[in-house]
Amino acid sequence: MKTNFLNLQLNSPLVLASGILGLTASSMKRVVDNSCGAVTTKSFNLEARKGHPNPSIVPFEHGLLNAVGLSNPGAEEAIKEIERFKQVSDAPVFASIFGRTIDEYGKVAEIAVKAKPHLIEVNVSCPNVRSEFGTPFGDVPEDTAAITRLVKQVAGDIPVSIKLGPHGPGIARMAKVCEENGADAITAINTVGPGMLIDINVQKPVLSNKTGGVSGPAILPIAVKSVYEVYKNVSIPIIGTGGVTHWQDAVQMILAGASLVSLGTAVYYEGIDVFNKINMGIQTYLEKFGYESIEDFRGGAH
Amino acid sequence: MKTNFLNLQLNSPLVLASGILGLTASSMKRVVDNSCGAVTTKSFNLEARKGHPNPSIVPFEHGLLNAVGLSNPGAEEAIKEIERFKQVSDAPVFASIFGRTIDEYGKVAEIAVKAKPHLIEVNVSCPNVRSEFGTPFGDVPEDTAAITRLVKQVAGDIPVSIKLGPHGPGIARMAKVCEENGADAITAINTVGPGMLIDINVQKPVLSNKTGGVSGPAILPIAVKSVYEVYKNVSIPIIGTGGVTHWQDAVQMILAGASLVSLGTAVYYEGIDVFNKINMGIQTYLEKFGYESIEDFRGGAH
Amino acid sequence: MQTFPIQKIVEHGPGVKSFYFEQTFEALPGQFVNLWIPGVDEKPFSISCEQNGLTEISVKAYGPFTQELMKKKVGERLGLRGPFGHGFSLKENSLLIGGGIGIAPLRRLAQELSDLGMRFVSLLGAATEHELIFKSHFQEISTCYFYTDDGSFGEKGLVTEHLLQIIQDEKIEYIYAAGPEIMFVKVKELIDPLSIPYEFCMERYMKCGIGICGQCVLDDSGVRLCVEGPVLNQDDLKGVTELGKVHRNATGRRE
Amino acid sequence: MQTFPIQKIVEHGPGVKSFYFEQTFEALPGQFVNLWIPGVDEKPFSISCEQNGLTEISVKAYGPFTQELMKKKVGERLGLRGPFGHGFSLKENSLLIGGGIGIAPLRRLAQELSDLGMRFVSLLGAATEHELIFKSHFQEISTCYFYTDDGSFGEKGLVTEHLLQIIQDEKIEYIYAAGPEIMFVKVKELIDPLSIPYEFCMERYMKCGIGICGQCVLDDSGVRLCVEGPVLNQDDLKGVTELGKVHRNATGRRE
Ligand SMILES: Cc1cc2nc3c(=O)[nH]c(=O)nc-3n(C[C@H](O)[C@H](O)[C@H](O)COP(=O)(O)OP(=O)(O)OC[C@H]3O[C@@H](n4cnc5c(N)ncnc54)[C@H](O)[C@@H]3O)c2cc1C
Ligand SMILES: Cc1cc2nc3c(=O)[nH]c(=O)nc-3n(C[C@H](O)[C@H](O)[C@H](O)COP(=O)(O)OP(=O)(O)OC[C@H]3O[C@@H](n4cnc5c(N)ncnc54)[C@H](O)[C@@H]3O)c2cc1C
Ligand SMILES: Cc1cc2nc3c(=O)[nH]c(=O)nc-3n(C[C@H](O)[C@H](O)[C@H](O)COP(=O)(O)O)c2cc1C
Ligand SMILES: Cc1cc2nc3c(=O)[nH]c(=O)nc-3n(C[C@H](O)[C@H](O)[C@H](O)COP(=O)(O)O)c2cc1C
Ligand code: FES
Ligand code: FES
Repeated sequence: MKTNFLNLQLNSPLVLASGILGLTASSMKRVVDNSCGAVTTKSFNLEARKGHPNPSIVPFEHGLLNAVGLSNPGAEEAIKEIERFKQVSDAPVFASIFGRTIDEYGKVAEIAVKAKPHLIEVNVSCPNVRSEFGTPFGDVPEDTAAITRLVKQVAGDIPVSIKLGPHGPGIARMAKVCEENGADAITAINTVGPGMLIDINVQKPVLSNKTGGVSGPAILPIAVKSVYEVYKNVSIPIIGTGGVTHWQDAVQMILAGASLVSLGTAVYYEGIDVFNKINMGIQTYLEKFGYESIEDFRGGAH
Repeated sequence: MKTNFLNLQLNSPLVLASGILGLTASSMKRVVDNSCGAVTTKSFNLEARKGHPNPSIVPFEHGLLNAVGLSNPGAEEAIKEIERFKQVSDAPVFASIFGRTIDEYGKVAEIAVKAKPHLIEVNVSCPNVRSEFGTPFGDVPEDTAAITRLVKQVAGDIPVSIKLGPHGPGIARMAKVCEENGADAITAINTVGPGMLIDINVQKPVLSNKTGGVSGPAILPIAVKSVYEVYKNVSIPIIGTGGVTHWQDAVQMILAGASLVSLGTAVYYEGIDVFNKINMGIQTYLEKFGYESIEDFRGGAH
Repeated sequence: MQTFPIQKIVEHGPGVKSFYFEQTFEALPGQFVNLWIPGVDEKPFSISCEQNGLTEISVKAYGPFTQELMKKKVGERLGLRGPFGHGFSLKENSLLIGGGIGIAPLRRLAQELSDLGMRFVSLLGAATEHELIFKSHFQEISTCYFYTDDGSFGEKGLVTEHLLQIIQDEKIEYIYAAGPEIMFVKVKELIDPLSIPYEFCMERYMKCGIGICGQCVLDDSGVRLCVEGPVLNQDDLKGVTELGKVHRNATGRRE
Repeated sequence: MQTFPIQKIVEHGPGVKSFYFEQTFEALPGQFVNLWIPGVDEKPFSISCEQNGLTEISVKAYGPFTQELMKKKVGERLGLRGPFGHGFSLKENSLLIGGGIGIAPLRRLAQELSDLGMRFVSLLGAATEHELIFKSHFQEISTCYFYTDDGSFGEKGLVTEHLLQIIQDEKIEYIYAAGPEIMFVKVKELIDPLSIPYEFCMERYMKCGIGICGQCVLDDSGVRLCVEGPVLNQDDLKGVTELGKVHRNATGRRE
């Protein structure tokens, strides 16, 4: 299912979301071999980070709770994986970056650019590092504007997508701020919450970080709503993310206005094969309605 | 399971959440007959409101999406039901009030006081009426402060709980604002999101209001985390609400710091009998650990 | 919420139609579904028949929603949630009293009683002939008494006219009724002294259909019509003080 | 996450203990669980035995986590998630090569092979006698060769010392190994020319245990050790370029 996105050609509208199997070229390659259209790296910043101790990812009945804490090997290591990936695959790779300060976003982008990723995704919305960095930058319009401008400046002709969360002063408003400051796309959404689960026998929070972002089926309605509102408010394309597990969920995202749909937690529920399954489901949907491509129904719920 | 809360005596720490079966004395009575400790009325304001057209409440796999739109018969009618209820039951009844303006909160509270409810719960956090009223008052510290002071002034010796949502500038911070302005308790949380679900065949949002608040099992981690953070930040008691379906969930809430636990969507999943079931589960837990009352483990996860 | 294309539409007469959908669940007689017209509203409707793999719903044009429904064509999709509620019990030697569109749930009941070989008698009334929907169907499987307001079919008058006589003549041991609330009040007045057990299939304004909004709760019993109803028996009705009186509108206010 | 009280603790010698929990799942030989010490951390451990309704885990004190574990008492609760991963296949005439705490997963394998009446030979090595855990158990059910670094039990030296000889003498047709990575490298070097099929039970730093974080993925195969492993066979290992070399630490950096 060929899909165009900005200046890119993808073999499927499905993308591997940041933080899922995106640490190494070899695992990203494996996902592409399973019909994923493009891959996003785990978010990286300047220096290596160990992240939070385990348990850092725990399933509950309706999704996952995670507080990985943005562990990553640092930008210089991360771009080596991007370069390796580009040697073994033609699929677009999106570099996900973050910084602990606004300036750091610029510095990390500078390093990322060296590997010539097909898109830079700017994570301003991770809820797990709130306590360390204060409010996520993505909740503050001025910070998000500044980061967008800074990364765009460094990125040259590499397109930039800003990854927003459903919290803060309203995702539609924040998306507009990004668009006005030069963003080429919006990724919506990051994890929701944060949340906490307590073990009633040991009477302690289960995550070592106590709180963590909620992903998976539980958050699908919030993601669909976010994409819908962003689509109404901006004209740049959207990478819809959050709770997509079955092909019907992906279709909802596209009807809400997503140009690409990215999957994270679904890999846990359905295995790496989930990309194949969802592609096939979307294909059936196209045939049933006589559509030629997903563009024929994108935003159709408005 | 006798429980003390503020100056009240309850037969169970379980409360019927606002908006669930709280429209009439007869249905609130029925819930109390099923071992619920106290009941909260549907939120009411000055004038009768029809709310949004149907579908206004739709189940999805992991909870409910609702945009009832705060339909209510108006304060004067609503207090008649409170009065009727007090004639037929000894269980405490909490009057849930809201207003379209800050002033209206005061006026509605004046009417509510006439029925002498055992507590006034101030709903500043309904996400479903955002588009009509702008940002929920509960997201704006100054507004929440003003509403708290106003209602407290009118309420006399009736205790006042402010019902907060997980959004906005941080529930722990908002809870502090409420405490500083005289609130006697915090109810946490209201529905989450809002969210949206799209029917992929008719290609339209399912809720007539398009978006609606998410409740039920999907939001339990967010509710537990909210109660936990509020407990850390204030010393007034908390009515924990959100996603509690099984007794283990209620125990999590109490370990996080809740003094009472209120149930809404669980009535859909488990029937009205859910209050009995959860009471029994908590009782077993008390026995297993040799606790005399829930006070022995309240906040135990901190 | 699932949506289904309309498979077939039958017009019984001006403003009365049946809509057929692929049957995806089995409903007990008296159970209802919530029917969603996308972009318009969602309202409860009794299932009037399950046959040949189709679920049938029968509707009388009344206000804005049902008028919108009348415009729908075969192939258009409607949302269908359910089946909801608690249906009729199944008793021998019963009398089915239907008024107007209240005949719809009784048809499903008649179908079931007949399939089980249980004897029943039908007493059906409506404003005019074409609103006596399914009359030939009832005639095929039971003794029938018909009434119309305008005398266009059967006797002119109300179903309650000779009710006591019919009960006696037909040796009726159980009564089912569905129709306007005023009919229930009259029927109840007449039969309460006989101590024949009965069940009414009632209607109230509904929001959720799943027992949580409280919109359909009956004073003073606390019965949720969408869960414990819509069919209530004489015992359920003992606690109901609002029969034929004011009940709650969309705001929850009595009117 | 579920937590379970420790039912029993057996000390094999200084710094090596087995912990027993009520058995709530059935694991295949080679599968592992994530063990959570509340407030500390969570790490992967092989299941060393399932018997008498108990699940056994055997641990060697190494770093902060395992040292903390050594302090735990019967009755204290630990979190247990799993079983995770893909276990050993079960083959006749096999050789089980275990190094140090790597003996743990082999014990579960030996149990299974023995229950199925399949012949196998055990070749176990460790630093010193008490780290040759379960040696009497292995002796009861198989021919055994033991090695220790200090010569305190069995021969002094490494398990690879007379490997080729043992394979020949015992007519070995399949090889299982679990132990330090350096042992795999040596074993592989020795047996690759023989083209005897083999399976290694490997270890990598793990975060999620459920195949999504990417932490345990092996270069260049893309194999996730927590899902497709921890047991890999000679074909799986063909694509693995990092055996015995640098691999990823908690940050994901190679070291
Ligand atoms: C359990 C149940 C089964 C029903 N079965 C049928 C059926 O088989 N066929 C049929 O034609 N009608 C049935 N109805 C009535 C139907 O739901 C509609 O109320 C009716 O068709 C009129 O709707 P309207 O919007 O066109 O008219 P309106 O003018 O909007 O409403 C007319 C009256 O219908 C009632 N009503 C309106 N909205 C609702 C609502 N959401 N829930 C319940 N009552 C409402 C009100 O009392 C109102 O005064 C049933 C109702 C219930 C509760
Ligand atoms: C599938 C699998 C099965 C295992 N089975 C056993 C067993 O049966 N018995 C046993 O004693 N040990 C087993 N281990 C190793 C165990 O998980 C611990 O790594 C080890 O016990 C040392 O932990 P530590 O924190 O005490 O020491 P540390 O000093 O913290 O770590 C020592 C080394 O262990 C590795 N390590 C640390 N954390 C992790 C982690 N989260 N995941 C994987 N490796 C890590 C690192 O390479 C590190 O250098 C197994 C590991 C894996 C992956
Ligand atoms: C274990 C895990 C790690 C994640 N790490 C990152 C990250 O590093 N950067 C980022 O932008 N999002 C990260 N996310 C968020 C996902 O990219 C995605 O936005 C979110 O999980 C919602 O999608 P899902 O429901 O399909 O998982 C992570 C999510 C999970 C579950
Ligand atoms: C149908 C419905 C209607 C609700 N109406 C109100 C309301 O009027 N006022 C209010 O404060 N909360 C209202 N709520 C929120 C609940 O009181 C509760 O805070 C929320 O649903 C989370 O709890 P739960 O998961 O147990 O349902 C409503 C929730 C639902 C599902
Ligand atoms: S319609 Fe909501 S309780 Fe019956
Ligand atoms: S430990 Fe996360 S993928 Fe294996």
